[in-house]
Amino acid sequence: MVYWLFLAPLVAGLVAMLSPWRPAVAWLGATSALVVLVLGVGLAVRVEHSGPIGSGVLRVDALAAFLVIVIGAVSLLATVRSVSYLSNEVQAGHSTLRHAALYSTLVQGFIAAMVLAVVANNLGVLWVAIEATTVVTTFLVGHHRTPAALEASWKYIIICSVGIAVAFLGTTVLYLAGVHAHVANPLDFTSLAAHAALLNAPVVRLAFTLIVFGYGTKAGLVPLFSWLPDAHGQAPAPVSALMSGVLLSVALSAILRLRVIAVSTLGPTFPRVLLLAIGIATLVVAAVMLLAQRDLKRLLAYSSMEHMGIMTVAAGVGGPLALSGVLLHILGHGLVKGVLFLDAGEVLRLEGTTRIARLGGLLARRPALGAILAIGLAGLLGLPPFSIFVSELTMLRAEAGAGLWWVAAVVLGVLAIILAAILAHGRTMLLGPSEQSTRSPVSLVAPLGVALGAAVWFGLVAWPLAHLLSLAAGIVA
Amino acid sequence: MNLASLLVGAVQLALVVLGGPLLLGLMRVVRSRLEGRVGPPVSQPWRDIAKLARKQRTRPSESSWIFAVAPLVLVATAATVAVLAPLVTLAPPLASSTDFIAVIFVLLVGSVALALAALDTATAFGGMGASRALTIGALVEPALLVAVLALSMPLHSTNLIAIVANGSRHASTLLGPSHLLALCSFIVVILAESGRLPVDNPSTHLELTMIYEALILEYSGPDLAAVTLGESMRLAIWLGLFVNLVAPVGIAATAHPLALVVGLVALTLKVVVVGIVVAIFEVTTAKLRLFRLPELLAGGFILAVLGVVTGAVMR
Amino acid sequence: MNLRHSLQLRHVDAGSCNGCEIEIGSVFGPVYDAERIGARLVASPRHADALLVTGPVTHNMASPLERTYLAMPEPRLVIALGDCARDCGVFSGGYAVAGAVADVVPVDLEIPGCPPHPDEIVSALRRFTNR
Amino acid sequence: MIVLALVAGLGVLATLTALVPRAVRVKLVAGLLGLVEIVGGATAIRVLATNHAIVGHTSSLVPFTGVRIDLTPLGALFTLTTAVVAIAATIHWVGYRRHAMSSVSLSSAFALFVTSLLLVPAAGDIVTFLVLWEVMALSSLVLVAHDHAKRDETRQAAWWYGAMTQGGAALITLGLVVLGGHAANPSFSAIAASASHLPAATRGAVFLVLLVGFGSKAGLVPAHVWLPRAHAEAPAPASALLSGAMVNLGIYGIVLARTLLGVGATWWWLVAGFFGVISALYGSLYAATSTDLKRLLAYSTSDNMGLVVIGLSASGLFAAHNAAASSLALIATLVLVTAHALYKSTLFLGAGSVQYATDERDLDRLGGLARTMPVTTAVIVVGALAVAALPPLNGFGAEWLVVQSLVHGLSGADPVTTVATAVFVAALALTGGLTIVAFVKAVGVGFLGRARSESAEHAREVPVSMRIAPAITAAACVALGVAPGLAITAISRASDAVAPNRSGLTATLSGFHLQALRSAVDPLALALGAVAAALVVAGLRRAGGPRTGAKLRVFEPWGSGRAVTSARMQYTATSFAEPLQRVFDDVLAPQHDLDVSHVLESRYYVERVAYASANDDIVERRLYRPVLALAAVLGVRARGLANGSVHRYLAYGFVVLVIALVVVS
Amino acid sequence: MSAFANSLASAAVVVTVGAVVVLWRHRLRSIVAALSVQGVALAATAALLGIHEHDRGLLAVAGLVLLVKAAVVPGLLARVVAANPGARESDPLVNVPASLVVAGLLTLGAFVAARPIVALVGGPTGRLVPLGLATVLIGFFAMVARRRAMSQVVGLLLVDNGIALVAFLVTSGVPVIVEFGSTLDVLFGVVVLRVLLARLSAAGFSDLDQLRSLHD
Repeated sequence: MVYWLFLAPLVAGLVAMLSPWRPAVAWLGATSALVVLVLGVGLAVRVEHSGPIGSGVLRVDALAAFLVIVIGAVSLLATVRSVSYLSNEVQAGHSTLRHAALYSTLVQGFIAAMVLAVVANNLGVLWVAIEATTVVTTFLVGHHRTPAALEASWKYIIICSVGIAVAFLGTTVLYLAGVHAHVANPLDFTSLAAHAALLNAPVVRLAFTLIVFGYGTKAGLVPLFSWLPDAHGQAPAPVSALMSGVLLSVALSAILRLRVIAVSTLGPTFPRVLLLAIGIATLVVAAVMLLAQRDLKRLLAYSSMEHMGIMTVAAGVGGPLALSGVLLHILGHGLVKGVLFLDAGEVLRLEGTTRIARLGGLLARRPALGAILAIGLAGLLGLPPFSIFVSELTMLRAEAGAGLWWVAAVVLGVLAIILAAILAHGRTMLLGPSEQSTRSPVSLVAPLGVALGAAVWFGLVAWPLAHLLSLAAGIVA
Repeated sequence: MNLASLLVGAVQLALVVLGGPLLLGLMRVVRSRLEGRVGPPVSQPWRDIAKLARKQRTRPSESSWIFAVAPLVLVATAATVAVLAPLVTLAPPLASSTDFIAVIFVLLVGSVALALAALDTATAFGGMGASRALTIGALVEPALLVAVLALSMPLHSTNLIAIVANGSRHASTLLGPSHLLALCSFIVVILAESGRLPVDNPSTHLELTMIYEALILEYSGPDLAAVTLGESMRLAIWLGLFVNLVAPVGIAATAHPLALVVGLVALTLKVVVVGIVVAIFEVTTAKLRLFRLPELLAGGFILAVLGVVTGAVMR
Repeated sequence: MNLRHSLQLRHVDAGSCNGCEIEIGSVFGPVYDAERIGARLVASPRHADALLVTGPVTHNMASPLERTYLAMPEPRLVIALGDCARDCGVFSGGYAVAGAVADVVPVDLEIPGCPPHPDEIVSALRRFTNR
Repeated sequence: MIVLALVAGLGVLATLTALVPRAVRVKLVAGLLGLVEIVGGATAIRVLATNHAIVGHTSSLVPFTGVRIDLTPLGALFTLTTAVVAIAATIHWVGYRRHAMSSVSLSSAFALFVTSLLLVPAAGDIVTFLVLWEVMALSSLVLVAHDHAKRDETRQAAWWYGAMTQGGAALITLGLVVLGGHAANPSFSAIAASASHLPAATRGAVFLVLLVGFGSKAGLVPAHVWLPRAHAEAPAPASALLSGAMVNLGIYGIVLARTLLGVGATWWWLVAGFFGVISALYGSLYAATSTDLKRLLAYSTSDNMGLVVIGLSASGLFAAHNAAASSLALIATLVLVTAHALYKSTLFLGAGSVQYATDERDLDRLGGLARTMPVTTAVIVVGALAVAALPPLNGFGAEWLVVQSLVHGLSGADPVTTVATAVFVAALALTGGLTIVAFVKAVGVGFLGRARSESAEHAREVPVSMRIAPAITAAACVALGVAPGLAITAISRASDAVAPNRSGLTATLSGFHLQALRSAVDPLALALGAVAAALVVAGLRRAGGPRTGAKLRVFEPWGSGRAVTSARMQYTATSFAEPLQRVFDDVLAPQHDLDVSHVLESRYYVERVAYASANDDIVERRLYRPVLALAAVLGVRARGLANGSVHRYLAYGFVVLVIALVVVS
Repeated sequence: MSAFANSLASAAVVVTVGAVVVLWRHRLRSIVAALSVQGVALAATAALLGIHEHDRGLLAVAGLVLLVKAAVVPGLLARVVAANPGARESDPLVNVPASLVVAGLLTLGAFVAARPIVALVGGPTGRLVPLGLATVLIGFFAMVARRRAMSQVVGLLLVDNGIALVAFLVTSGVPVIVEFGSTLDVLFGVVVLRVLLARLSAAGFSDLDQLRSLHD
């Protein structure tokens, strides 16, 4: 069943590569995402009932199943929107059929790489998968072939490659520790975790630092975060949605898994200090960058940094409660951020700009787009009934419960500043008068609405995720 | 509340209604004499009221029901207080709920009604009077309530009867610094509330210097009679309360007729004395500029605060 | 009309040379003290029983005078004080003069003199206050 | 539990019902909301009547913790108050046909707002509480921003409200999670049980954080800045709810903090009292000097909440030495809260009617409405007299009780408490006086006299539902004013839920009695006496007058004989407040701008004089604006972090990596 | 010290020196050449270790490394450079003398940072780990300090080579499959980068400082 996960993207990708592009191809891509989602749900059910599936290189535990569901859900959203995105691009002449085909192929590769990253039970495979996402998405970022897109993809690949290289160095060092502790399979998560107590502490400390630095780059954490706003700003909207919605979280999940090993070797203090420092730094940077932000897509990108920072801080605190919060946050953030990037893409297509100052009166001019933007921003800012609220609150409770009330205070303070800033930008974009008012097609509103509805559902209702989340959180707590 | 206490209330009311204008007349006479004039008879205010009652009422074309109701409210609130307050006796009707604060606020209703009516006339003078009167009222209030707090400290009760009764029973409390300071503050309050010098010159004809007089420039006939009566009743009540707080001598402890007569005479004498003193003070004082009034009122407030603090220290 | 020892006066200077005003001033001063007979100057025609008009009525003051009269509650009186108020006096025929007080409002009592002696004013007022 | 689920369910249904076609939307949503309000109110009444809390827990909602319900009598009192206000607001809304008041966003936000307001006091743990709290904040934000397309002020108000309410929420969240972190579970009962084991410093810090957080919701100075903006810009039914129900929940929060943390140290309540005094004075001063009707009402809300917090502080201060005074202060506070809810919603609904009829909020452009809008004027007068604490309306009884508790609390007090109490009384008194100025101005300038603008002159009375709605709350103000006994049982049960009631306060139908203090007040008797006296005088007045001719004559206002009297000769709201503004010049620091332009030929001849005076909020100007300016500068500076240079981006990583490697090894 | 140890050390030193040369030289052609030399040295390291440990897999990896890092990747880059043979890193952000000083400091830092590994591994291989780490850091520094896109790519490859050196030294290579994967990934990466390089030069960008249109 695990291998089936790759089949659908593979087929859809091959078809897209080999056949001339037409909407049906894009629909096939959406179907593949749906298959991933359904398989994820199936895997989750099985994992819940009968424990982890598979061993060796690929292994699906509750965490992996959950992340597959997130990948499937956000991919579904992004691929469904890709259909009309590409159609519009092709019709408007911004994109040739060949480019569209390349896009469709790469998106499937992207999905497959992410799925691989989350089901990998092997540090090496994990690294390869994450490196693969970089390689694949570089062209997606550069899809528009404009100088700006080129610049973004250059910065993206250069910065991420350095980061990922450092992660590889960390992986190597960790492997070294495993070898020296005579762990049977020193690249294997499960065996490393099982024998973590035997590993050489200073080496693991070095390895963990390098890995957090490296995968942190892909997760948009300080210090190598600068690719993120550029890439998200230039990539096609569905790609931004995927990158911001899940790619960052996939990278973060790698850190989460490795944190468990670090904690059992080093005790809780070092990983906590490291992750708290990086998380809070990320939060602060995101906050100051949001204060006077001038572009909607960059705003969304920095907001992704903010959320990664929040999750990193909570991961640093650790414990089942905090990690449950982190995982629910991954889902909520993926859905809401996906919706927002797709909405921003539509805004860009219709308004010709994402400059905040030029969007005034959006709510009056394009009620549906404006409303989705408004609701999405509310969700992003951690307001109920969206699940981000519950997950943030859960993380804060965990922080306070661990006696780290100052962490909760810092996070809340930064969040309040960010909220005020985003609210100010939201006011500029959304509110105000407008002469005419245009309706938006259902094909746009419906998927985004459903996604927002799902984000609300997971914030209000425990079923069906609560058990899976607690299982998954138990793995990385 | 029984028949006797109702009767007592009626006596007090009658005293205030009849005596109020006479008090006003008395003060005018004193002023005239000090100015070297004969002055009007003491009964002149009553003569004015009687004449006004038989004149025509006028109403500005822009006014509403507020204008018509205000004089009634002014007199009615004063009358209510006249019945309830411990002026002649300690046994007025509803003695248990004769609260100092309630008395103050009931009288305040009259002031507010008059201020609203003044604004209702749609004239510049009405608005000016209302503005000034209420500004002073707002500044007077802290002094007044803190003074009440100081006066209520010995008993921890704001029941007016209890406070006065306590004074008449334990004369020593009357000489306490807390009590005296509070009463000093009370004097300032009374001068301001009833529009006497140095706060307001009640006999000015210049609209721009007016405070309380400007409120009633539009009233005529029976309305003006009611307003005049009401204001004189309020003056009488304030002075009556003051003298009973200073020296509750002779106040009737029960509703016994003889005690009532004694109380009546005692109150009348005390109020006449205080009225004369106030009139003398008025002649010898210049009116303060409007924007120097806060200094006076702040002084009153500080006296009251000192009263509370010394009261707390002395305990 | 019986005013029962109470006479509130509203004074209107309709164009006077201020001679009469000086006399009015002394009417209410310590020497003649009209207040003792129950007369008082008031600030509003609404409060007044009688309008005390001085001077010839100038064009500019004709309308205000009339309005002041109309603003008074009934019953109301008009006292024309001084010669000018009665027949314009020396100002008769002046370009600014509209006429005597009686030409504008109905006059109930005229007090002659240029200016009238305070005694005369007081005794005139006494006719209303009955004192 | 089931009834509360019903309230929630119906509320959500009403929210979703907003999607039906416009023709039936308002009526349908309002009907459902009415049901929500009635069921909510009835539930609250049942809790108060039986004195039994409704408790429940379900883990199927809200991941990780579930939903926990604990509607104590204290909460029930707030829910009941909200229900009454909400019923009036909903009725008012039905009549409010113009101004796109039937849009989907407004309808659904209104429904959600009302529902969350009703349910917040029923929350039994921190997660449930915060969820409902934030839903309340978010839905009200939509209401505040509703008119955004028309006015820039509305857009600004939306930002201020959103940012400040969330800032407050962040503080509340911090306080609650810190408490929850030390308890066995996040329920309030568990927190209350465990909080006493916390170190005193922690408890004090949490109290402070919660005080500021909830205080900002209650509009306490200096966290009040959102309030005059939001309350003024929201549509009338929403402002009524904001001021009549939502700010109360800020007070509920402070009381909740006390139930969670215990009475605590003296300094807690000195700090709270300080904020209360500042708010009361500041709010009443700005109310007295503002010329915008709704801003005036909003500032008065700050002022009233300041008084409420003074009462709470008194209760906390007296708890150690005088339990009777302490519980009396608490009861007085709750009486004041309910009274405020009623009269302030009356006033806001009335102001909404005025805005509906005239499109004006500026007092200087109103006037003369007493004749054209008699019902609205009458309810406004009732509300104004109530807020001015004049007998026999409900504001009087509340203020009387507060003063009683302060007088009573002096016995046995230490010097600090004594001084604090004197300050409280003085603040109460000055506030009372300023409030009277404010509301005489509001009524006198806004409703009496001559119409000051075209639109005020042509105003017509509003539709019947908009007349009924404020009349309901106004009637409640009168009823609870003359018969305070109607509510006192409920209120003393609510206070019992916080601390055992030892006040000895009894209430007959007509008045309050404090046996121990020998104090009592009987508004009904006062009212009856005054009315009787007024009737007698009215009869005499009728009997008077001239023998012949008309007894009443109508003539133009006396303008010193001028031929033309115009509305502009009247005192304006600005001129009315001018003496007061001069007295408090140093505090208000109004900005004057005098611009004299001379004619070209000679500077001795003035061609034009322009005079502008602005009396904007000094806290906003001196405290918030500099911080915002600093944030803006910081934001612009921070752009340098992402200046486009890939070398710089890599350098961040390089430097951090090298340092990290050296440090870690 | 054995011949193995000596030759291993020499090979490792060549790798690090190759990195320093990249900082030293201005001409892009020389830089790419240095990279190629470094690839050879890296392959030699792997081969030496393979021989020493009798590990065929490692020998195969050595072959792969030789193919990819000494031939294919430099070849790809050389073709880009060939389009503009005189291209120079004429005005680096940090000038050459300073760069070299920094490289020295970084090497010292690498010795400090690698202490835990040296302590754990020890022996002739472990002692050389700092050289690998130094290569990583110098490569990273080259990316920060060099303006040309090509220099940046080379810097990235230096980082990769450094890591590979560390990997060979400490563990005789991570499992072969992973090593294959990572090497292929590097290859893919370089292909992608080459495409981007081509697009950059097509778009007229020669200097990375011209890529400043995206900023806040």
